[in-house]
Amino acid sequence: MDKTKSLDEAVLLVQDGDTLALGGMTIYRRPVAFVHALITRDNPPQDLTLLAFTGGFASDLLVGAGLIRRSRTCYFGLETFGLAPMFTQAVREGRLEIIEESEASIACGLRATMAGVGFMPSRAWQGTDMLRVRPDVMTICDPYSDERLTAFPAIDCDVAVIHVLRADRSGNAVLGGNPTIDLELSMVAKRLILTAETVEDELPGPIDLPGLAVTAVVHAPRGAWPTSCYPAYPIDGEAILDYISACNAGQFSNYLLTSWIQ
Amino acid sequence: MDKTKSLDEAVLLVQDGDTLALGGMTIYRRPVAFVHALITRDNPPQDLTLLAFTGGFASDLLVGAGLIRRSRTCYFGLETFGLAPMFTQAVREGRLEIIEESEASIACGLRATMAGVGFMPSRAWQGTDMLRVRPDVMTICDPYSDERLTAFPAIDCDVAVIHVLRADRSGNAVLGGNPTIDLELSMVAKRLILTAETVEDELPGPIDLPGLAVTAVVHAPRGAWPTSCYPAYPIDGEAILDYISACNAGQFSNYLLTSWIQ
Amino acid sequence: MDYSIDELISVCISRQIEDHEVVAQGIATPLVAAGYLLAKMTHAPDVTFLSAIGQALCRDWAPLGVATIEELWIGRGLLTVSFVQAACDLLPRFGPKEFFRPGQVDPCGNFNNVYIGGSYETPRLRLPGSGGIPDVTVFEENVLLYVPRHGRHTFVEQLDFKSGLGHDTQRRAGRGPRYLVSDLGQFDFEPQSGRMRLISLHPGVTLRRVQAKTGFELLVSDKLLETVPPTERELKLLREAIDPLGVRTLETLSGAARRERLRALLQKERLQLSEGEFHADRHLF
Amino acid sequence: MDYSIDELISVCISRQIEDHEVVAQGIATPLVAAGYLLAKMTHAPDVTFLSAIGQALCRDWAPLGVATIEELWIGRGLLTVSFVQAACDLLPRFGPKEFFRPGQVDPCGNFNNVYIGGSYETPRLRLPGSGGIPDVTVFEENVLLYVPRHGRHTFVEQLDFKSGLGHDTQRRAGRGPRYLVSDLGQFDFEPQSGRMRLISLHPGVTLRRVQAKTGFELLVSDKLLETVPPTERELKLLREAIDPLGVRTLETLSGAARRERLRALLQKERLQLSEGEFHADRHLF
Repeated sequence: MDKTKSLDEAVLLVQDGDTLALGGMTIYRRPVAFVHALITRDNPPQDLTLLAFTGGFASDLLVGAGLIRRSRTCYFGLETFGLAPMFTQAVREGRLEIIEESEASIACGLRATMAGVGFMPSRAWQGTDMLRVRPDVMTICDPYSDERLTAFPAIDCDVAVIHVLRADRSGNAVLGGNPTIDLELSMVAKRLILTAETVEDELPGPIDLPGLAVTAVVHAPRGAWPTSCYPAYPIDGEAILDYISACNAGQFSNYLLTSWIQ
Repeated sequence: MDKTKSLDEAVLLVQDGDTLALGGMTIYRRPVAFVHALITRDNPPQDLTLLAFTGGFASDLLVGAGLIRRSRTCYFGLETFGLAPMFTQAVREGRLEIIEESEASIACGLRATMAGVGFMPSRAWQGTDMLRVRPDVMTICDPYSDERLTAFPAIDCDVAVIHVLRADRSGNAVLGGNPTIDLELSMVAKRLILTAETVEDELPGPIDLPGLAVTAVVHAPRGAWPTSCYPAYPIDGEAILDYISACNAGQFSNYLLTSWIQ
Repeated sequence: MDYSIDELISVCISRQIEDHEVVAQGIATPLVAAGYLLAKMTHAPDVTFLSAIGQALCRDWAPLGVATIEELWIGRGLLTVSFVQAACDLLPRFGPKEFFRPGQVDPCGNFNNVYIGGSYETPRLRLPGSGGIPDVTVFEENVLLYVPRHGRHTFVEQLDFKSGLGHDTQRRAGRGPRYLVSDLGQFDFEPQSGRMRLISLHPGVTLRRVQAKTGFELLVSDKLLETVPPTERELKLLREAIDPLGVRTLETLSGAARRERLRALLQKERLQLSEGEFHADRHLF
Repeated sequence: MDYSIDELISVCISRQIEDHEVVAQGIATPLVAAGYLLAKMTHAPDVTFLSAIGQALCRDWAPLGVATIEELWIGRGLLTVSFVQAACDLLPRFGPKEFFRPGQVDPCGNFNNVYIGGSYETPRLRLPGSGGIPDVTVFEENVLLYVPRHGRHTFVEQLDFKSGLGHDTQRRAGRGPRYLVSDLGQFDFEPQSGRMRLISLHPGVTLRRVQAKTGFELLVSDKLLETVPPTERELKLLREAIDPLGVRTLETLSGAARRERLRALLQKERLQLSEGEFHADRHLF
């Protein structure tokens, strides 16, 4: 089944109020071209919940552009390049609601959704302040040991966008590196969009993501820039530093308009 | 670290009362050479609990030799070759206790053990008779939906034996095919024994099982015979049929003594 | 063109498959494998297999084998997973269509693969066990059944053990079996009562014979049909491409007869192996 | 031989690693990566890395990079897993040794990577977040800390948020941090009270200075030592084999100074890339 679509068609799959998940990690294999097209489309979607293992460059663009109402990630920053400027500013100004997550809460939440149950139990968080800022996360009693456990709730996802190294027309894909949580995201998302460095007729196995649940495949060469797409290209560190400088100078909007040259 | 041992040394790692897990599946990549050496060692271990995703040829040998007190598998048979003769007879005669399992109960139980929690929740079994014969398996209430869920208890394992295609001296291994539950077994077992078609100094990645938790690596060429070791050799179907004929004729003990020729 | 009952069952199975579906296949079910492959080669080219053997999502396939059964799946997987991942994540998520072969089935499509007769502790006959049946039948929408040897020992008023959930009052999600094919006919389950209903007799089979071989009262459809026989193309594909050895015939036999057939198949398979027929695309060897 | 503070910290980290251990490394922690690699090249050749970047168990390694940081891990993995598997299965099972860099740390080794100042809803400074810290510190035995810039803003009497569990009355498994290294000295946690205790001053650092830069009362070991400086071999390995670019220096800088250093490193790295130095064993390119 040919699922290829243009970037302009694919960005219309994101709707107001959606939980939008981004694949990849921080500054590796992020769907940046998609995010840029989403921000610059006519009537960009509003009131989104961002879901990502880690928030990074692409997530910071979405926050800066005002599309995100709340964010659920276990880390949001630019790794060695420092804090994510628009995220940091939005939180300081109380303009971004954070659903505090950790690796375990995201991992357990995705497994719960896949299994079709409401939660997965874990030892994580007990004794920390995490439960205080997540009153919706319940503590349960292990019926075998009477131990208190954290019951991480299932995580829903309306639309996930994952940038991949290679895809075929039916949506089978090879990631290239950093599996992160992309397979699991691909399995819980109601709509699933792949952007890919190359699109082939049919990939031979083994692949990393099955095409079964894929809604759209978009050919987007250098679609992760300035984040990396291993092994096709490394991080464009200068571009990320330029972005930080622009934001620090209050020029986020200008950056989007004028600096988007690869 | 060189973890290689002889088969005779390795079988001493199984002790009376242990839960003994066998890797592979039914008639694929079973540690048959190990099982044969275990049965024929001086003072073979007694009162074992057998743990396997599926019981098959190797498990049937253990039951026939009287080493197994109770069995926990989601299937016990010889697939296309029919029922497992010694298992079927032992159950009919009330000589084997069965801890009834399914794919989900084993899978959830292993995940619970890895996570260090007492259980994993699942929709499985609700409405069937499985819970009736497993009164130890508790039903809990999902704190988010109030739905009744099955709380599959964590599964412990004293010693696991996994036959692999290739291993290195530190215990990194390539399975060859049928991952089944071998990675998870390797992570929950207190002692972990690999038997391997070939043992090399150091395997390059990627591998299927990390050597970290491995206790012993045993060089056992054709160690899965008459089950298969893909792609090195297929099932020896005639040998399995000969085994069934011997058992049907009441000649299990003779089979072990006289027919063990490859 | 003449055909055998195994071929008719595989053809019926094939006709229940729709294109683009995910279909799961258990162990020791060659009639199902043959049916799925036939569907793929005819009306459902984009079907994806979730294989118990090899634990993979597969698009490609090889002819059926006995000693070499792993060839059908291993090395052809798009995505290979552990059985833990399959049971916890993939099966619940993809809810594949799957054909099960019950040891016993009751009027409402509950079924049993655990034991028959006696007590649970000392059964007359212990069956291999339930595999993933009590896991997936409680939520799946696409459970189907097949019975290669229709008889009163299989179709019973009261199960000895309910390991597969049918159209049952205890059900909270999914639905009971949609369909059953035996060597005598095809069945669905009447929506109101959830009871098994004969919808099609295989050619040459009488209603009386089906009822006599069924241990409970059978509903019969107002529009009782005759099963459409296999086409020449279907038979040719089954015999020449999908299962030249004839592995599918094993499920219609039992005991000594089955073991005799197995020995013959193994010999034939070994001959083909030595002639390299099975090795042609086994790049891993 | 002269050395810089980043080198001393990496050497201290290296000396905390024992052979055959599994060590985990978070993101943006080059001092830790350099320390682990130094341990592997000296006294701990059989150490196994569990890498956040690449999500793999690794035995091999590459020199540190900035734009090419993935080279350190990807393609070198023995076993690559999803982060879901890592968080749910591998980390709890293997309980690796791990060095964390706290945003704030209290006298008992509880720590904070979530926010500093203001309120949770409108913090003065939002930090990136807790990663896996509140998951593993509640059960791990081998938590260690490092602070590249020792100051009263980091060592505080009272945390704004407790995301990492220390020697805390709420603890039910595992143990609080065993060790902390900063740019001023080395510390352990006194067994009875669980409070941070200075055990070693780095060469040239006074006790008075450490206390002045610590926002709570510090225990001091009866046997206060001076940190053994890096050996010539350790420095040579760090500078020539492990981190010729000098990525490890980034953690000792902040703000504009750090970004300046980053630009310089990126230029140098690009030069090396174009000269093929980094490509030598990149078979995937």
